[in-house]
Amino acid sequence: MIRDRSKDIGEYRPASDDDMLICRCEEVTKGEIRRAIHDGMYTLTEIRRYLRVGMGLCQGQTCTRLVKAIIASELGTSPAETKPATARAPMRPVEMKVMAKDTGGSKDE
Amino acid sequence: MKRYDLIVIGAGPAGLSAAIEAGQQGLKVIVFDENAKPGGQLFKQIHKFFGSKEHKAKIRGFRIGEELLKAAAEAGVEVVLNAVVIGLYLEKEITVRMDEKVYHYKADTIIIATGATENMIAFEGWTLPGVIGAGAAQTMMNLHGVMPGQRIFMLGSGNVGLVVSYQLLQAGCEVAAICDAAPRIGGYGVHAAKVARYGVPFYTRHSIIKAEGTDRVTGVTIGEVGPNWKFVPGTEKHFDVDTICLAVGLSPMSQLAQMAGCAMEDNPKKAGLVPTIDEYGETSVPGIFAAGDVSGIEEASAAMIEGRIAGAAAAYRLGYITLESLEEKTAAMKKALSSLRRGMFAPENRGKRIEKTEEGCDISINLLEKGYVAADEITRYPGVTAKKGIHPVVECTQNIPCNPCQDVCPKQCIKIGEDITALPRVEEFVECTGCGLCVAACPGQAIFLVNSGETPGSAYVTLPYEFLPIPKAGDKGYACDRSGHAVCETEVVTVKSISAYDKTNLVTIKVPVELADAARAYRREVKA
Amino acid sequence: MNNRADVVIVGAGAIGCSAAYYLAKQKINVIVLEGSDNIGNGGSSRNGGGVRQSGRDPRELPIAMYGIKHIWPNLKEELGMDVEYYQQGNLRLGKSEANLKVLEGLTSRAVACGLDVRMISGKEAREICPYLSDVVMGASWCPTDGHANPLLTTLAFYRKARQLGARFITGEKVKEIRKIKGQARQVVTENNVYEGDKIIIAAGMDSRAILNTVGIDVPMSPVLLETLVTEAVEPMFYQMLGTADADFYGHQSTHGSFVFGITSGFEPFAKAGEPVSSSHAVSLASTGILSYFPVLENLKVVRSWAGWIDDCADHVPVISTVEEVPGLVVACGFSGHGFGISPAAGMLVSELAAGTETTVDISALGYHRFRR
Amino acid sequence: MRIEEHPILGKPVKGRRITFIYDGKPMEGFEGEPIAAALRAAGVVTHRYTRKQHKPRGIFCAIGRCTDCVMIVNGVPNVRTCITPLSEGMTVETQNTVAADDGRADA
Repeated sequence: MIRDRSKDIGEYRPASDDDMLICRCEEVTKGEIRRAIHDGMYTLTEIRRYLRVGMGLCQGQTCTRLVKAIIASELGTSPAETKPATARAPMRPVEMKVMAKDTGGSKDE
Repeated sequence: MKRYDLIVIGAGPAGLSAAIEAGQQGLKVIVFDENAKPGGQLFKQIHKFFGSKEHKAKIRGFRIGEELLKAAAEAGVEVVLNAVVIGLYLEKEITVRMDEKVYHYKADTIIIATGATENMIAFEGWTLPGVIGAGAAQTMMNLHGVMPGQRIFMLGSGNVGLVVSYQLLQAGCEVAAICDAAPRIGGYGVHAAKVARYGVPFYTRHSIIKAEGTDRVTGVTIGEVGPNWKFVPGTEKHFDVDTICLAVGLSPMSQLAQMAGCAMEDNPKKAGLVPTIDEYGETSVPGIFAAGDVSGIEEASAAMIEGRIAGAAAAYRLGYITLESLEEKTAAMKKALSSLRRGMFAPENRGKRIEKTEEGCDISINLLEKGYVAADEITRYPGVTAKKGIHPVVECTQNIPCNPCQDVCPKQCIKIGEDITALPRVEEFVECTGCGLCVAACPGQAIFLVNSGETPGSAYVTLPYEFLPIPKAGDKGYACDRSGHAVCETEVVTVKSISAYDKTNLVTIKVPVELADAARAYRREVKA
Repeated sequence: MNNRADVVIVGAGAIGCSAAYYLAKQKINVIVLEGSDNIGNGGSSRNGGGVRQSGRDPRELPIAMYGIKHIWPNLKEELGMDVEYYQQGNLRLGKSEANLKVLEGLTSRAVACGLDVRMISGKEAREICPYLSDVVMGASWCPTDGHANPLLTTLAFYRKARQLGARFITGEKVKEIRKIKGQARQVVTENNVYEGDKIIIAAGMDSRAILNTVGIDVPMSPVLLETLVTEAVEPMFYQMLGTADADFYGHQSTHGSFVFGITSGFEPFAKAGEPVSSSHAVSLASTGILSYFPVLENLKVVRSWAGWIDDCADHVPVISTVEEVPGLVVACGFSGHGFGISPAAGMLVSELAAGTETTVDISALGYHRFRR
Repeated sequence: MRIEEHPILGKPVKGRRITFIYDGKPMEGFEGEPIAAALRAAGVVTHRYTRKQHKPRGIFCAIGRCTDCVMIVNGVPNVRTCITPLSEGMTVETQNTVAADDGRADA
C-alpha cells in the first residue's frame, strides 16, 4: 500500500488490453482503471468512488479481485495488501416495496 | 423479534453440520439459506467424495446433502429456504428477506457458513453470452437438468475445472479441451485422468486470448503463456465451441463477517479475505463463528467437520455442554480435519512444487502436464503390479487423503495403512475375488480389474463407467488408453450395476493380452 | 521527502482537498494528512450530495450563495472533471398543515436573506416533479438549489490539487499539534512529525480531539448519518428533495441511481467507532420514500452506508483562525450540511491560511463565539 | 438442450409444463425452474444489452450473484432470471434494447 500520493509510480502507458471490460455491471475498462490509478486513486475504495467500479447491481462480487490485481500491478504492491471495500447491506438487491414491508419483527409473530 | 440460541447462515455442508451438532446438544437452532434448495454446493456435487469413512468418503455429494437434511430434521433444526440474509448487525441481529418482506432475528450465537464465490478472469470477449462460471455449468446441468452448451472449453484445471468437465461429459456435452496458465494441472491427478481417458486434451501453460463471436460465443483462441505472463506469438490454437467455462478458483464469501465487525485477514493460503478465527471457528466478535469455505477454501468434507466443531463450540458457549465435553468431542473432529489437510494438496503445500510421493516414487510429469500417467510411468506405483489372475490395478499416484479402496476390499488385498495419504498398495500374496467393490468405491475412478490368465491371448479389463447409455454385454466399441486414444476394437463382456456400486457401472471388456495394461476406457464411438 | 510545507492540512475530505487546491493554485506549498486509508473517507463521501441554500442558517447562507453563484457552475472546467452538478432546484415537501407551517417559517427567513425561495402548492410541486404522489400538499421551492456527486467532487479537488503539487499522505493519524515559540507549527502523527507555517484542522469529528491538544475545544458531537443507494434506472428527475418531516432526502444521480438519506431518530445515540448502518434504517426510509414516490416501489436498494456528522453546538461550522493559537486555522463542525458549501469553505480556509482577506464575511462562524 | 436422463441423477424432476411469453412470443418451460434455465433449454442465450456499450449478456454465475442475466420480468427491469422461478403466463423481455441517455441535455 502506497500512502504518499506523491510517490512516483511512472507515467500511464497505454496497453493493448486497455479496452477490456473489468467491471461488467458498470462497464468500466481496464484502461479507465489504470488511468484512475495514475490520477492518484490508489485504493479500491477510491477507484470505486471515482469510476463506479463495483458499485453496480452486483456490488463488486465479480470484479473486486480483478481490480485489486490491477491496482497491485500498477503500484507494484501485492493484491493482499489492497484493503477491501466496506461490506454493506443489503447483501443482494432488494426492492424498496419489500424493504418497506418490515414489521421490525420475525416471521409468524 | 424472535431470538434463537443459534442462527446459522447458509445451509451448505458447513452450516447444516453446525446446526445438527448444536441441535443435538439441545440448542434452539434456525438455519437460513438464500437458495430454493438446501445443501449448498452438495447437490451439484454428483461425484463420490474422497477421504475416509469419517469424512463420508465414497458417498456422492448430493446423497451427503440428503443425509445432512435428514439429520438436521431429527435434531430439531429449523431450515428456512429462499431466505436471503441481507445484513448482520451489532447485537447479533440479522435481517432476512423472505416472501417479499424483511424480517429480523436475533441469536446468542451466529455461525456464518456462507461458502464461497467463484473467481473470474478477464479476457477479450469474456462478457459474451456463452462465457460462464464452472459453477454455473454445474448448476444448470445438475440442478436444473439443462445442458449449458453442446461443446465446451474449460479454463482451469483445479478440482472444480476437472470435476465439472467430467460432469459435462456425463450430461452429454462435449469438452473440447481444458487449459491452465500454470505449468501443471492444479487438481487431483485422478480427476484429470478421468477426463483424459475419454479424449479431453489438456493444455497447460495456456490461457484464453479471446472468446470469439459477436452475439454469443462461437469459438475460443488460446495461446501459450510465456515468461512474464505474456502470450508467446505463434502459439495460438483455436477451438470451435459454444460455451467457455471459467474455473479459476473460489473466494470466501465473507462480507457478512466483515459487516458484523469481525477482524479480517487477506490470506492467500485461505484464498482470500476471511475472518480471523480460533481453533473452534470463533471470530474476533465473541459468539460469532465462521465455518466452511467462508473461513478459507477447502473441500466440502473439511467444511462439514469445521461446521461440527463450530456447532459444538456454540453449545459450549451457551452452557449446553461442559468444557471437557467440548474438548472430548472436538478432539476427534480436529484429528479428522487434520487428516484431510495432509498430502500433496494440503493447504500448506499450495504453490509448492512436489516431485516425489511420500513413498519416494517420482511424480508422473505426464500426469501433471497432460492429465494421464504414461505407460512407462505407471509401473512405478505400488498399486500397479504384475499379479497373475484377476487383480486390482490401482492407478493412484499422488498422496491424497483417501482410503475407501482399503475399506471395501473384503480380502484386504489393497492396503493403505494408518496413514490415510499413503499410496494404495496391492498385496502380492492376497487373493482378489474380483468383487469389483474397489472399482466402484474409488472416488478417483482409478481402480481397474485386470484378468489376463483365463483366455489365451486375451485379457479382461473391468472399468468404472458412469455414462449413458449403459453398455450391454455383446456391445462393440473401442478400448482407449489413458490418453483417450483408441488402442483396439473391443467387445463388452459383462456389465455389473448393483446398488452397492451406487451408479458406477462395472464394464468388463475383452482386449488382446498385450493391451491389458493399456486399455482404461470403453467408448462406443471414437472420432476418426 | 521533506516533511515541511507552507501549510499542513489535517484531513483530506471535501474541505481539506478544496483548501489544498486553492492553496496549491497560488503556488503555496501544501501537505495534506489523512488519518484513514482513503481520500474523502468521512462525511465528504457520506452525504446526500445537496448543494442547497434553502433551509440554511443565515450565518452560513452567504457561503452557500457565493458557492452556487461563483464556484459550482464552473467547477467542471476548473477541475477538469465532471462532478455531476445539477442546478434544477430544491423541493422541500410537506404533507400536513404542520409541515407547511415549518416550511413557511424556513422560507420567510431565507427570503429575508435575499434568497429566491417560495412556497408552492402540491399541484405546482407535481408539475416540477411529476412522480410525486397526492400526499404532497405543498412545498418550498428554491430554483437555484441543486446537487452534485460528493464522491467525485472531493476526488476532483484532490486530483487537481495533487496535479498542482500538493502532497497527500494517507494513514497518518494525528496525535497532537505542537506549538513552537508561540506558533502552531508541528503536526505529530503516529510515525512522523510535519511542520508548517500554518496548520489547518479539517478532520471532521476527529478535529475535536486534535484541537484539544493545543487547548482548543469546539463543542460538537457525533451524529450518525445513513443513506441508501438504489439500482440505476432511466433519468426521471433532477431536483434535490427534502421533506418537512425530515423522513428522507435525496436525488437521482447522473448514473441513474437514487441516493436517499435516512432519518430514524436515533442518530445522535449511535455507538462510537466505525459508523455502522442500523438494521431498521433502510426499511424506514423506504416506507417514507414510497409514501411520496409510490412509483419507485420496484426500485432495488443495492447498498446502504453510514457516516459521522460533526454536529456543532449551534449547528453551523467553525471556519476561523484562533487568536490564542497563532498559525492555526479551524474548519470543522459542518453539522451535516457541509458538502454543498465545501468548495467555497475550502476557498475561505485557504484565504485564512494565506492571511488574505476572506471573500465572504465569515465573522459569524468564528471560534470566539464559544468563548463567552 | 435438456438432459433427458442423467447417468447419476436419473430423469430430472420438474414441475408441470407451462407457457410463458418471451419477447412477445409464447415459449414453453417447466413451472418453478429458473427463467434462465427455460430460456437456455430453448436456445436463448442473450438476456439483455448493456447500457453503455450495448453489448449482449447472458447467464454468467447462475446463482444470483453477478446480476448479468437480468431481464424485464412482468414489466420489472433488473430481475435476476437465474434465481427467479418461472410461472404460467409470465412475460420475460430482453432488457435495455435501447441505450440510456445522460439526461442532462437540458441541465
